[in-house]
Amino acid sequence: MIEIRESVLNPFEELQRFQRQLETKGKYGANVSFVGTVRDFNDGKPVETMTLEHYVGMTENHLERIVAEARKRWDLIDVLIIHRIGTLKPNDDIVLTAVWAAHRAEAFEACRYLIEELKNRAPFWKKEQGVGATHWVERNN
Amino acid sequence: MIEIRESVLNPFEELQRFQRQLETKGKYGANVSFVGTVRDFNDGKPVETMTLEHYVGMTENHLERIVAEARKRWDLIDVLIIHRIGTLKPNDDIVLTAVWAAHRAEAFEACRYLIEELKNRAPFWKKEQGVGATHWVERNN
Amino acid sequence: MSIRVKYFAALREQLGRAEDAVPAPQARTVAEIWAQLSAGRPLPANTLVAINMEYARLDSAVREGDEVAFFPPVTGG
Amino acid sequence: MSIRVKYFAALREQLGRAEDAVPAPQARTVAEIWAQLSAGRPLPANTLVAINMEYARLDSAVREGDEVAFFPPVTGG
Repeated sequence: MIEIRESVLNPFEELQRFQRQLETKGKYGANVSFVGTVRDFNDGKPVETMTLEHYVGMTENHLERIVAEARKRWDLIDVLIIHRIGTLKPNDDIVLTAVWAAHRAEAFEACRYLIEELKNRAPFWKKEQGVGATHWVERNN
Repeated sequence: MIEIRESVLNPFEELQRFQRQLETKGKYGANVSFVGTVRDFNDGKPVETMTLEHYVGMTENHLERIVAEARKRWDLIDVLIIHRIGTLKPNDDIVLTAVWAAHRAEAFEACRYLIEELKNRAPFWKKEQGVGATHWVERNN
Repeated sequence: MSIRVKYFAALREQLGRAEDAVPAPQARTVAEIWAQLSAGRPLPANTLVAINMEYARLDSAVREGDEVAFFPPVTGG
Repeated sequence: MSIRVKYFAALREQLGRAEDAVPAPQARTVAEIWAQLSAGRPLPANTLVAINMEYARLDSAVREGDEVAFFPPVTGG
């Protein structure tokens, strides 16, 4: 499942809710999850708020494609991606990527693939507001 | 934090509880978690229950050492390992390893290291009970 | 029918607008569309372009009804 | 003071006991302790050994007061 949302993301509640409704109980032996969180300091600058913009439509298309590529490359049971947009503060969670699989190797590799490809290709942009200064983040590292 | 327990493990509730009490809010940008779950089929045999035995004392020592090694190798903010013992059923969660770090590369690598080393070195043993047949799992794969 | 043009993030702020519309026959490539709409402003280095929500190149052909987008390197996740 | 010996998992079940105690002077290496306690039963292939909760080898020396453990390959996680 892929979701882009403006409301607060509680990744562990989402994981629990999503896993409870899986109809594949007993089939998966491994879940790997990544959560990305706003830090209070980035590139040597203090961060007070962060604003996330995205290209509606293109983002969804690319996330769906990334999930399809991961499913083709690894034997996965289920995948969950949630990404926030709008205004966030330090310690707010930005993104969750999670993979359920029979075994841990594919779960680790696919979860890493999802977040790396999301960062490389999904059209989101971060703007950081510090003490009196605002700048667009220029590149992902 | 390292815990070995006989009671039910709800990994996502544990992650939420643990993260809430972290005093490093705003410092971590990445959390990677691995959850291992009992499958209903293993090595071609149906599994009805699984029993986990461990060597009290040696297990704790080795888990602490694995965490210390990971902290030496990567710049980590916090680590959580919970492992169940006793009797489990398919879909029960066996183990949780989780890492909080500033950046995702170290979180992914350290989380994978924790579970691989746990599987290689921590003295736990699994016995699987199927339909009328019981066997000790002979090796981790 | 015309070509719809979108700008995102820093590029949207620099231009002071999020969208343009160009009559179709006046442009043939993404680069020509930029030239037509930017009043001589050079395209910032590293700008990415998309046609109909697919990554494209500056020399990619644009057709009537297409949606063209210009944006800085993506920084999600 | 004696040496305490522990068995785990399949090995514990095969021997029908979880622990033994050996008077210290009678044995010097892990292999000798096994020979003394196993009534001629060969040590199963792949058996792991520990002295005082540290992995050790069959020829590792054992001292008074040590805890020696024999167990199959570990399968946690």
